Amino acid sequence: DGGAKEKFVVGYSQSNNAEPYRAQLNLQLQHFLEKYPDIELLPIADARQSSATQVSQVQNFITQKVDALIVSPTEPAPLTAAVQQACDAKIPVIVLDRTVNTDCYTAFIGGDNVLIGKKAGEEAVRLLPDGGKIVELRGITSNQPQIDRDKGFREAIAANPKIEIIADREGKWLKEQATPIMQQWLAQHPQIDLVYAHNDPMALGAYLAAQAAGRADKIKFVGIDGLAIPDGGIRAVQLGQLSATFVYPTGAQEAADTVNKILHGQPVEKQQVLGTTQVTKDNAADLYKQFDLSGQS
Amino acid sequence: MRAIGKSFPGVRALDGVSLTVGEGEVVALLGENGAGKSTLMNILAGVFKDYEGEIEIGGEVARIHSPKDARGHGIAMIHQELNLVPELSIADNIFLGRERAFLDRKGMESRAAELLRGLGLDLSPRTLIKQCKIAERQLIEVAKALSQNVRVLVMDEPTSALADAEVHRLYEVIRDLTGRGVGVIYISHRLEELEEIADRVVVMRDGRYVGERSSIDRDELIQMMVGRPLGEMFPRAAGGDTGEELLKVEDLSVPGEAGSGRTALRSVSLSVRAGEIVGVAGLMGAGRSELLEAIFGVHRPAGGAMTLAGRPYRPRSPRHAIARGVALVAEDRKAQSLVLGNTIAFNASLPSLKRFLRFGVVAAKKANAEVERQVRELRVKTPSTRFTVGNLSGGNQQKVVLAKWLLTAPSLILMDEPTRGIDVGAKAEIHALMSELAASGKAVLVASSELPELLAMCDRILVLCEGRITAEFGRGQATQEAILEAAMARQQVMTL
Amino acid sequence: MTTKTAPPAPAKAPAESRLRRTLSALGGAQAYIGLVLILAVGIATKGDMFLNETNMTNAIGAFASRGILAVGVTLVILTGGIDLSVGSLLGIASMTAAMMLSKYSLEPWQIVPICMVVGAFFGFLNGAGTTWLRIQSFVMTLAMLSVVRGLDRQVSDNVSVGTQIAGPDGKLTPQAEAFQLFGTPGHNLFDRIYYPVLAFIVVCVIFHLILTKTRFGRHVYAVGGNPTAARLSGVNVTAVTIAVFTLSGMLAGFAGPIDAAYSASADPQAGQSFELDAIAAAVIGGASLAGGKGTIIGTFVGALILTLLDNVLGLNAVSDNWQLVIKGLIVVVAVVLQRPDLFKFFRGGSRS
Amino acid sequence: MTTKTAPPAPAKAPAESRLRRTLSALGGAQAYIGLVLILAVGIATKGDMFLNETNMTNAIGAFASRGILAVGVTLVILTGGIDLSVGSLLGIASMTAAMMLSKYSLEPWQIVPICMVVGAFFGFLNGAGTTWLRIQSFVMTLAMLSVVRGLDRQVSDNVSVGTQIAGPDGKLTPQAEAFQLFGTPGHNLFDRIYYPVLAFIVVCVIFHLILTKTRFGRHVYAVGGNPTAARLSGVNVTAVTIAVFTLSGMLAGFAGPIDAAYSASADPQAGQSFELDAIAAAVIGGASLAGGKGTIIGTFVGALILTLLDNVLGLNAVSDNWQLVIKGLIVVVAVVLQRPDLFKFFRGGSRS
Ligand SMILES: Nc1ncnc2c1ncn2[C@@H]1O[C@H](COP(=O)(O)OP(=O)(O)OP(=O)(O)O)[C@@H](O)[C@H]1O
Ligand SMILES: Nc1ncnc2c1ncn2[C@@H]1O[C@H](COP(=O)(O)OP(=O)(O)OP(=O)(O)O)[C@@H](O)[C@H]1O
Ligand SMILES: [Mg+2]
Ligand SMILES: [Mg+2]
Repeated sequence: DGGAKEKFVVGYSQSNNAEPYRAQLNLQLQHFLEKYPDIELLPIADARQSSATQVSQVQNFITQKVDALIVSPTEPAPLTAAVQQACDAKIPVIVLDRTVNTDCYTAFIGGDNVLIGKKAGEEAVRLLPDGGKIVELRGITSNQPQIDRDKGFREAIAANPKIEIIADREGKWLKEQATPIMQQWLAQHPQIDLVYAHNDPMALGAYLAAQAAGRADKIKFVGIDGLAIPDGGIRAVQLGQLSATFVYPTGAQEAADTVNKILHGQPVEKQQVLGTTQVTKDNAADLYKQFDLSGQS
Repeated sequence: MRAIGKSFPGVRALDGVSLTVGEGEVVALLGENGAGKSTLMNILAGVFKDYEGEIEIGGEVARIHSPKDARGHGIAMIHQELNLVPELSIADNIFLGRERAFLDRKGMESRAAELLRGLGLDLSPRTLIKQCKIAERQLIEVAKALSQNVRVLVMDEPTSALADAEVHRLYEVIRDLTGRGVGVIYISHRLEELEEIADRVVVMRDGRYVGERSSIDRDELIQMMVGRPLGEMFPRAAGGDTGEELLKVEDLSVPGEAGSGRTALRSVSLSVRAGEIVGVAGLMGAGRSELLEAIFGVHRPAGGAMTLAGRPYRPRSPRHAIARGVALVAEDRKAQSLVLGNTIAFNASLPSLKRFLRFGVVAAKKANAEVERQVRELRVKTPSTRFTVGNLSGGNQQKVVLAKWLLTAPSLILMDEPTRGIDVGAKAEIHALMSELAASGKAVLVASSELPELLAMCDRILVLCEGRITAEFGRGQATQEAILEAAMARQQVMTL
Repeated sequence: MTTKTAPPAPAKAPAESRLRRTLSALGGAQAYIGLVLILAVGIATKGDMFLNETNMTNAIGAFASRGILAVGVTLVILTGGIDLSVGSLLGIASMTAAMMLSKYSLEPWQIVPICMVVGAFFGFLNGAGTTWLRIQSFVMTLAMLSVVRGLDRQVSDNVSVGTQIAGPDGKLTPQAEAFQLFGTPGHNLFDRIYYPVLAFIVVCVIFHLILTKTRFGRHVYAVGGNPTAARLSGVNVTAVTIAVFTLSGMLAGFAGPIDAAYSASADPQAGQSFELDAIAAAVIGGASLAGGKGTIIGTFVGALILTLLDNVLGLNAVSDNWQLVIKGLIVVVAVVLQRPDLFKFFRGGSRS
Repeated sequence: MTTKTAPPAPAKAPAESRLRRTLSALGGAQAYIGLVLILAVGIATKGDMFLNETNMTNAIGAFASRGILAVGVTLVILTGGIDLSVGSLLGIASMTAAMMLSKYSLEPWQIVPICMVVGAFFGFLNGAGTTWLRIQSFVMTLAMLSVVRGLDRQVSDNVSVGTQIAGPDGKLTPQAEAFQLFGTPGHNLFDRIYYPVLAFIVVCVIFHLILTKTRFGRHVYAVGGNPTAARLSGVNVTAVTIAVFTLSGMLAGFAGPIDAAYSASADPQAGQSFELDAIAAAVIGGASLAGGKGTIIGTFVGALILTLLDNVLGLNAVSDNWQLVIKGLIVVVAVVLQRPDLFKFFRGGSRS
């Protein structure tokens, strides 16, 4: 019965608003959905990193009989049942960014973390032609993106046997955690050639530590996320703090388009895996302009 | 004070009470437990914000609604319950609330040392309160009151934890104060003290003023207080026949504890027969409480042996002691005996819950009925057994403690200052109760600072000094002088 | 209230006192004001969408595991202690459940006791540390929080373990199927009864009875009210303290499988910061952190306040930042309204 | 120690007592055992890599903002309360600092007082709630934690705000340049002094003096040790309580810019769960959550134990999971070793 209604209500449950990447995603989603006047996005529900909260949020949206649901799961398994409930209630679901363990959704849109890890690894191989010593700052160890970003990276650097990871620790995605860890590494290891951090804030936290120790110019920093915010990775590449970062696509535009299609009964692709863009000093300025939404909406 | 009235939820504590104190005069305030004495004085000291009536000082109306107001008018009060901060030093406590913005430690300490010496306390002003004994704390409260520039000093049972020697020193202090024109209001249940110190006695009953006398006639005062004549004060007849030896203590030694000011016991031997009341006398810090506590299993003895009812008795904790039929009415009801925030029924049934278990469930009705009966028997002044213990008057709290132990039906009952803060009427009742217990074949071991009480009640009196037994008197052999002499038979210089 | 219009005084007294006794067993009417207000706002703003079985089940189900923790924490708080480790204990119990299910294909009725033993074991250590080593319970359980979280992550190798285990035929194994009943949203026991809600209520009832009807319950209150007096009254303070920590751990162990089933997986981070919610539920319900004061009914009400507040704000699509602000404010208002002495003034001379 | 080799007994006595007095002012020698052990392990395993100025500065600098929070929390704990909101207050202060810098280009010396006022304002509300509304401080500050975090996220729009602000010439603005001195690693005041470490130590010294040398300090202890006694002695318990919460908030406000500079940005999540670290530092340092007992020196030692433990474990490349386990165990060991009565047995009968 697509198109019969005049106004569609869409609910979105975000795993944690207060991460720069997710704040950006929220902003973009709101921006792109504004193009469709017949779609109303309810205030974004923030699970604040709690799966239990997120399950209730999804249930709340089902209770409110939204016309479509977007979910960015905190963790895959816990949300599976909730997504199944939505599916049983005949509400189309778009799973954004992280997967769930059921097929009963309408579309999945997300980046490929293994691929991004691999690209980062390839960049590391390029930056260290003669081999070298790498330290790795991980996200929360049990998070799937952490696992994938690590996996892809290790696969790629295997190309050069002279490259080794001499230390890795959990930085919990946080800048503040990364700085003291990097300080300790700098004390322990006279030679560090490259820091691979699973997100830009950790890379920047490590950069601060290295700069303080006067070793920042001897170390390359590679991050992931590439956000177009003043405090983000693209700017950091522009400023020469990071050697490279990789845009982890928010999928906001795709999600907006997909929702629109679903609501109007048009067919959509079920698996939409997004690519990544490497941010280098050359393309940084353009990319920033492309993704920056602060002037619009 | 004129026409003072005060209500608590459910209780009319004071109703139109007036009281005057002249310069240099000692007015004693007398009344049964729960008569409203402390409440009246608390109003004067600014503890309660709201009350009816008005207070006049030096001919002018004074508005006293906070302790600070009271202090501004030169009123100081020694409260019935000790009010010291355990983690602070003696000097800090004495000057609490009146320090300079930047502490003058030296000045405070030397002034505190002076005050302590004046009260005969040989303590460093830096000692923490938690390391002081109860009697010492009570004297520190006195020092605290004296340290202020007072016009009126209120003392609410200042001697309840003091032995004779300390009491006499306190009298000297009071006389010194009155000589300087300070008016003193003195609350005590020890009538013999009033004879010695009071110029005038004001009697209260049920929150009302009853009358006052300048000459002290005990019987008349008691009649006024209780509203009925009272028989003999110490009703116990000469030692009846006693039964088997119930408790035997041989060479009991308990190490002292520096941190908490606990006295050591040094090879104490004694025995108590069924049907016997044995008294323990001694000065403060003699170890009377330790002795009773050790028998109750509170402290782990370092040596010695005990037998109870013919069987070896090695209490590892109060729990074991209670299981063997021993009860201890502890010295400090607030700290050691009562869960103040809970009800009378809860407190009184706590050690005897086992008796009321049915299928593992507490038969609350049955327990309540028993508590009700016991509470009525002891004439606790309370609206119901669901009343919060902390809101009872001091003496009534003490009665709840007694009720609690009587409910365990003990065969040996240890009493540490059992009539502390108890009015004469109730005291007579408790004495009658002790006699009754003894008559019914129970053994009673009682530590008390009131020698007349011991002399009248006990079949035998043991005297402790520095943790040793220094004398034992049979009934009729003992005199106050002989006991005091034994109590001061020190063997070593006190190490503080 | 009604007393003014009631007939002669003597006749009314017994009825009133019975009512009053019932009320005071339930903690007095004021204890429910916060809850009633939230229900009223929920009904006023969302009507049937709020007040229906599904929504209530969802709301309470989401909080059930934290509610069960709150019951255990209440016991500890009553003795004057605090238990910060319950979140971690729930975490390791949920991991235990998931591993028992996935590695050994145990039946649910075997898994639950094992998890309870695991929780009780660590709870016992908490109790032992606070009594025998005389460490403040805050430090002891904070240390336990860290230790157990570390162990949880180590045994799981930092990977979350799913509970929806498929057999060779691609369908869920019978054990996994049965395990879903423990809490997977949409899976009910006996047709309509959602297990987490049932478990939470049953735990509340059992511990309410233990606290009010048994000697142990009175000892708990005595230890919290005045430990010295309790000891001198023959209460084994050490044993009671160890017991409450062990029970708290055991309940966390019991909540573990529920959390695992609810999330369809045991995350190595599961239960993180649940302790704050649990303590908040107890304290909003009137428990005093000084010990000796509090009830299970209060904790139950506190838990409902927290979860229904979330639910009402969520249904009304309040933005999340404002939700944080409003939630804090309402908790303050609820606590103030619930204070027993607030209406003393109006009730006149009666005491309670 | 030296007493054994000293000449005749009478001569040594005063010296000994002076030593003892100094020690007891510092909390007694045992208070340092935990710290000494960790230092020993650090030196034994990593030698100069551990014991050098840079590493120590790094380690203490990383904890400095939490250490400053711990000082404020200690004040509150001493009065028998608790302050769970300090993490959120630090968060909003760090956000305030970053916004003042980026939007209004204020000078650092203007930013710090503003942040302190912001923190003190919320701290005052905490105090007002606990005294005037008589809400348990745990609930009041937990609610504040939520409210302030919500406000923080709202004003920042959930986006972190950088403090390294480039001018039109691509270089840092003078204000941003100066702001770096507040904590950006590698930026020192007067050549070698790292501001966070200095600020932490100065805060400790000031509050140590306030607590030990002033009337207010005595009153703080009195209110925590026996509020009734304090009130009856004319201490304004309400004012003291409000003051400690306000000071705690003010210190959180003071720590905010340090945290923002350290990360070169204010994250809307900054300070999350810092309250637990702060409370842990106070409690490991001997503060009793029952009130009336604790010192700033103890808290300082507690903070050092926590951060150096992290440092030693990190330098020894202990895995993250085992770090959690070991950290918990060592905290327990340190607390037990530091207990004043542990060595009573050896010290004999002195009344100390
Ligand atoms: N805070 C309170 N709440 C309720 N009732 C109270 C409170 N304080 C005192 N009362 C009641 O007021 C009455 C008078 O108590 P008060 O303490 O003045 O007696 P008292 O004459 O000092 O007795 P005692 O000799 O036993 O110390 C008692 O019935 C007591 O229960
Ligand atoms: N810090 C403390 N905490 C609890 N109880 C204490 C403390 N200090 C002393 N006490 C108790 O106070 C009492 C001190 O009196 P002690 O037993 O030394 O002498 P006593 O002969 O009983 O004299 P009196 O009873 O007159 O004080 C003991 O019961 C002791 O346990
Ligand atoms: Mg009294
Ligand atoms: Mg005694």
